[in-house]
Amino acid sequence: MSDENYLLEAREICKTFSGVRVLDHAGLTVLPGEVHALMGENGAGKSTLMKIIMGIYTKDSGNVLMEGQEVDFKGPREALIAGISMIHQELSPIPEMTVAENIFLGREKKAVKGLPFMDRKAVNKSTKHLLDKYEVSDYIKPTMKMKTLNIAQVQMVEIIKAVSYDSKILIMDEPTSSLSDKESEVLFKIIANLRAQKVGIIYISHRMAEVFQISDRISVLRDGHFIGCVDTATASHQELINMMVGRELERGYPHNTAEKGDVVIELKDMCSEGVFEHVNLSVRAGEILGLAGLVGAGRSEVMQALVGYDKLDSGEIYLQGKRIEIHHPSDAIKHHIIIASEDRKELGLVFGRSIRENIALQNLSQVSAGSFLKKPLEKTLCKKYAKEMTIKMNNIEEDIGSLSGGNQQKAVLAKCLMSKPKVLIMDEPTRGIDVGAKSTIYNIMIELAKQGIAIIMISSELPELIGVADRILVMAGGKVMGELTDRAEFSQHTILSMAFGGVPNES
Amino acid sequence: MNLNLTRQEFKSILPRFALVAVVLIIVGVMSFLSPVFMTSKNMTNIFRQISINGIIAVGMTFVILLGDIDLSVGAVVGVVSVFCGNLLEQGMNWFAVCLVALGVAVIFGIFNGTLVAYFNFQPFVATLATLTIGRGVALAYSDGRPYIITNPTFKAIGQGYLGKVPIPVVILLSVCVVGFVILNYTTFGRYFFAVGGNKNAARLSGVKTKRVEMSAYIISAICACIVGLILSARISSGQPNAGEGYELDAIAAVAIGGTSMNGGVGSLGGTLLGFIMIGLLSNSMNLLNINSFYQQIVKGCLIIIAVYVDMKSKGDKK
Amino acid sequence: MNLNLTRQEFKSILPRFALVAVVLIIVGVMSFLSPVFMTSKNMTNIFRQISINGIIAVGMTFVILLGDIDLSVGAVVGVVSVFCGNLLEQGMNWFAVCLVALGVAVIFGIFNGTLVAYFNFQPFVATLATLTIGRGVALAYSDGRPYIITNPTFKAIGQGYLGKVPIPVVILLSVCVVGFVILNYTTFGRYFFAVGGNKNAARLSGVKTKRVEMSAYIISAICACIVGLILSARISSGQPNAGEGYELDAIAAVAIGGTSMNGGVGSLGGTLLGFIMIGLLSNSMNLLNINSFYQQIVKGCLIIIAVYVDMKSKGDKK
Amino acid sequence: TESKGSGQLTIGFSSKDNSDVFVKNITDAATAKAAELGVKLLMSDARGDVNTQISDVENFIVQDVDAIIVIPQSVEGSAPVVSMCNEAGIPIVVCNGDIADTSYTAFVGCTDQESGEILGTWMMDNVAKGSNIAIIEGPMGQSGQVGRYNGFKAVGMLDYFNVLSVQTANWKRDEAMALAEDWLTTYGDKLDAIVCENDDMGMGALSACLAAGRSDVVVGGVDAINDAVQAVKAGTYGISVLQDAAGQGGGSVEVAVKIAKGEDYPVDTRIPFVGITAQNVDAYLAGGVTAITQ
Ligand SMILES: Nc1ncnc2c1ncn2[C@@H]1O[C@H](COP(=O)(O)OP(=O)(O)OP(=O)(O)O)[C@@H](O)[C@H]1O
Ligand SMILES: Nc1ncnc2c1ncn2[C@@H]1O[C@H](COP(=O)(O)OP(=O)(O)OP(=O)(O)O)[C@@H](O)[C@H]1O
Ligand SMILES: [Mg+2]
Ligand SMILES: [Mg+2]
Repeated sequence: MSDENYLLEAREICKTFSGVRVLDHAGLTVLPGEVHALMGENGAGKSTLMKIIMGIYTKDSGNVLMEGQEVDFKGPREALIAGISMIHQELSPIPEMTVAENIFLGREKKAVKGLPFMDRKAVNKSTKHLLDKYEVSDYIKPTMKMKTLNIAQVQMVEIIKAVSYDSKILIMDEPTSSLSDKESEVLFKIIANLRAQKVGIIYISHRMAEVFQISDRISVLRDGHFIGCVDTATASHQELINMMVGRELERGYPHNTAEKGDVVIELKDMCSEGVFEHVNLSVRAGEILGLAGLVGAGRSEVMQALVGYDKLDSGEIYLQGKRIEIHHPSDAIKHHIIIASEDRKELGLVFGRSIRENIALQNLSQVSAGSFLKKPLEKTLCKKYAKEMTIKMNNIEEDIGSLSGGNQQKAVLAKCLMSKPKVLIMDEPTRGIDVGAKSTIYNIMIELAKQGIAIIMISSELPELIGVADRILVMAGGKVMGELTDRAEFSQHTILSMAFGGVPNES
Repeated sequence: MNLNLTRQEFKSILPRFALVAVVLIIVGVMSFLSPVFMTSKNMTNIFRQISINGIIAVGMTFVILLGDIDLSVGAVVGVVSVFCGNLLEQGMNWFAVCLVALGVAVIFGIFNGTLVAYFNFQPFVATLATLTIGRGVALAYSDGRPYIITNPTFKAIGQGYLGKVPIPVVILLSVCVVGFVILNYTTFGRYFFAVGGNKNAARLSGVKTKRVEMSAYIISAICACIVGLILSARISSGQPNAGEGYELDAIAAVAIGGTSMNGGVGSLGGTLLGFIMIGLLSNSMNLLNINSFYQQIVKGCLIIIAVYVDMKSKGDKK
Repeated sequence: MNLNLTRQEFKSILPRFALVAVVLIIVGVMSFLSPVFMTSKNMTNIFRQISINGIIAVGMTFVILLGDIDLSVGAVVGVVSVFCGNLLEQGMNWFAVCLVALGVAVIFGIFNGTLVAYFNFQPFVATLATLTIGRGVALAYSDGRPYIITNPTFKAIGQGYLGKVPIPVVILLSVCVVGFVILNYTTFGRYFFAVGGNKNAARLSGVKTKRVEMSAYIISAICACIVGLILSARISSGQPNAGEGYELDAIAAVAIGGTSMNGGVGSLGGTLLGFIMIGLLSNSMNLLNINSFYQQIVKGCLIIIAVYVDMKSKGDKK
Repeated sequence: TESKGSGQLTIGFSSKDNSDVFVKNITDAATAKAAELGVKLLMSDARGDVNTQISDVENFIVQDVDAIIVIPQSVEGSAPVVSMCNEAGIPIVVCNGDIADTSYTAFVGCTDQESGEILGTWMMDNVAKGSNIAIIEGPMGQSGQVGRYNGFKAVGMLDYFNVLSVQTANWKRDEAMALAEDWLTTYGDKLDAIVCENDDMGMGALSACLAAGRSDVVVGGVDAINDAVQAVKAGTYGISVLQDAAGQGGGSVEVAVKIAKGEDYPVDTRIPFVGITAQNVDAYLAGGVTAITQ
């Protein structure tokens, strides 16, 4: 194949962040009409490579070629103009602006050509058109403010925005990490459509099934090196995993063999007006309870209310048979009811502070005498938990924000583990986490279960839920729709039909 | 037309109502307490007095929408004032003087903008430094002494009338209208909300965020310049101390108007209500002959009440 | 002990170096230019003068670490000053007076804290209102007149010595040490960084964010109170205007010291260097007999240079 | 208007800054005099801002008061109020300090330059020729600062002594104190006297000198505030030039009332300054202003 055939080619890209080499002669090629998946462990450098192509970061060396011509974008604006758009891993909506304004930001339609006046009507109309086209106009309106959307809706808007540039090349950095299967299907339809229009797509994801479903070729990065590129048709899961982690991994999901003890936590009749109602559930020691539901089912809200973060209108909480009152997250932590939030950026981590401080934050009582900190102890303990979670870092004093997305997630879990949970609530614990780390997390969950901890796991990835949970509760519209207690009953089909069955028809 | 307001739409109108209500209550109480309050003469006074703070507040709104702050406006007023005074004393044409003043102010705006947008200074620090430098320049240039302004055309900027409306009020209205059109009807204006709301996202969408930030400081400096001209004309002299502390009143007006100091949320309409309220209050208390020490206490309390009422009506959760 | 610094560790020390370097350069140049600069008498002077701004800046650091701001400190100094003056004039015991002053200051702190933490006011607006109210109270209470302070024990707070060290300097050092220990060696201190960095995440991690915010304003008010006592003792009078504009100098010191106005990042060590630099500068220029107008220009420029050097050395990308 | 109809006179008093003790003394005297004469006095306070002062006068004009008294914030900047009053046909009495537009109805006050002259002359009489002195000024451009400095110049004080340094301390005690401390280290024993344009700054400078054990440094100022007079009595403070606040405040109201009633009135009342020194301080403390102006 000659170079000219490539829509995009990145060659020998090197990039160093504060002395650490993140990309080491990495590269990638994309053909027109191809879906090119890019895989690799957390921190392999996938996002960084994409940001270099988009001109968000400057490369230290190497070249980027577009249709055979060398390009060197000084910023995203130039890349957009040249015909490359990107769905970013970190969602970044402008909360106070409307959906339409967000989608057309930077290329607003003018009322009069040449004058800077905006044609709001035209923008809203085009947005309506786009929303219709991508089948989301039922629940997203052009004039809604972004702050009123939930995370999945925001993700859909960002996808639509990137697509609407009509670019020659579209980069998608983990576009499905906040989507449930329903929305993912919409995305896959969009991708099929674009592929027919000869658009080149770079698709980054940690979800193996997805990648096999939609991609043509798969490239793998490891530690900033380009490992290889395989045709999806001929590749196997095992081969890819080997390429990514450089070692054999056990396949499938580990089974929870922990002995089930007494009921540790029981929720009775939990209600919060307009969010969820009459939620009852209980979890036994050593048990992993899965919470299934479509995005927006209110699962996170119940759990956040349980730990005292959100308001709770009524309901009773029993811990080991005793009624407890939780008014503030500190109460939950005192009772060792610990939550690992789904939104690490907003609720999980304090950016700008070190990994150590983040892990220690809710566990300061363990590393202090009275109100005075024992700093050496803090450092040792935090290091221990960071190591247990295999966080890829140079130093525990590093800013948490300099970690890759997946490693940030691991830091959240490290923090929760350190709190010695009796009840551990894991809200989307594997969001944006690579395969290697995923199995680490599953193993940790089982390990914890064996120690007699009750685990509640919320996940939008049904295979994972089915694989790991002992029991599954399905929620929809803020209500518990049903419970599956027998592992034999677990199937995507049953769960989905329960989850859909409960959704009240929104107009 | 559909007259059924959705909850969403209603909420977006309500905030205005709460502030308007506070303003109307003050007006109502005052027209009862003071016979001269509602006279056209007094209204003219109020608006003329408001114009100084109002014009600065309009410029400040642009800066605060970005989540930034401009403390240097008062100093720019002082610099403009001494330059005008000196040049007019030397017999320069009034219009040329205005242009020179504008040039000087824009330099200050660019200075602020460069520090903040290109050198990543924190706005508070950068403009605090500019404030110190600006006041120093005004004092050093004039050697601390005022210049007397006699040019009658120039003086009209502060003391004249257009029909029955004082010229400062005409200028205030023009500035408000221009600001309103820019913010709400131009793409450039929408960028202030975008950059203020999420700078990174705006940049990723191809918005030239640095330029937007730069323009905010230039706009603010231009407004300060206009005030410098009006003020010098009004007091018939170029004073190095002119405009001292004006930044705080302007920021108070913007904040009362519901614009968030974190950027991204706000409106010029709110700012308008904010400075009208402050002006009204001070006029009212003067008419009621309230001791100036107690005036300050009342003013502070009313700021709190107004902001509280406004927040409640918006159901704001910060 | 391991003496090999990692890059990371080096970087965390470097910022200090840059500011320390600026301070050392000023000291070096000055000892060359002025023979009296390095005398112990002058050093005593510098530190005594610094203590006022320094103590307020320490308190302000806590507030700014949360991403908040406290504009009311100057007014609290004024209120404390008139209360002290009046009570001492009435013959109250000096220690009782200090306690009353502390109580009054804490009320102001709680007022700010309540508005910000429990009523979700924007800190700038809340403390601006408190500033206005506080100054009004000081003026109204004293009817605008100073009280003469004659109590010798009380006066010693501002004018006395402990050994060879002026008492204000002793107090400054104590405040710095206490502040440093709180911020760096207590769980309570750690919460300031967490809440300033991400309030929601801190809350979910069990931090009582409202209490932390409340304490910041109380700490700031206590520091302002201490300054009010020192200042009144130093000038032997209770003045309603005392402390006017002190907030800006304190904020400048904190900002020069590298604490981000957005919260979450900063250190008391930086603040210390910040106020030392400002004090050094003003003393130096007085010694060199530089015209006060030019002093302001130089001060503004030096703030910019110091902040720039500090940012560069940190490789900060905002 | 109502006030005119009811026979009670209304007078507007625009003060420049009531948080300044000396100005407050004037306005208090004016309030007292108004009560005594049975006229209604509206008091406004410009808080040190010229623009506010103009607004205040505008507000008085709207209320159609019978006369307006103004303590000008700025010689030039406050000038427009004179023409405003003239246009509105309301008599205007300028109190305390000069104003650039002299078409006012009457003046009751003093010449700032005079206080500078008294202070300068006393210094020349009490400190040896060629001594080293430093001067602490008020905020630049204010009439007090301009006038008093001109007074120093007029009596030749600037040439008589060797002036080491001239700096502003913005009428503030703590700023003056810091300044004096720095001078005492810079100039050491060379420094013989500190001349201050007001007593607040003088008190600051004096504290610095006493703290440094330099009771030999001669310090003097203007205003005769309480602690300054006490310091004169104690012998630590050289001179405090007394400006008769009560005379100005009360006098201006008297004049304004006369004008409003259409009676004869003095167009230009100059209240003299008197230096309070060790010689007359006891008399002053016993008998007040009148005891020493005789
Ligand atoms: N702005 C930055 N400053 C410093 N280091 C960075 C920065 N951005 C990324 N890194 C580092 O570069 C490495 C690669 O990060 P990148 O985000 O590209 O990983 P990724 O492959 O996208 O991982 P994930 O699957 O978790 O998103 C990581 O080790 C990360 O810590
Ligand atoms: N912007 C919004 N305005 C009003 N209600 C909302 C908004 N976003 C979400 N909700 C409601 O909050 C509830 C929960 O939303 P959320 O998406 O967090 O659910 P979830 O089940 O926790 O999903 P996830 O799979 O992301 O954990 C739903 O009832 C939804 O209707
Ligand atoms: Mg990534
Ligand atoms: Mg959720």
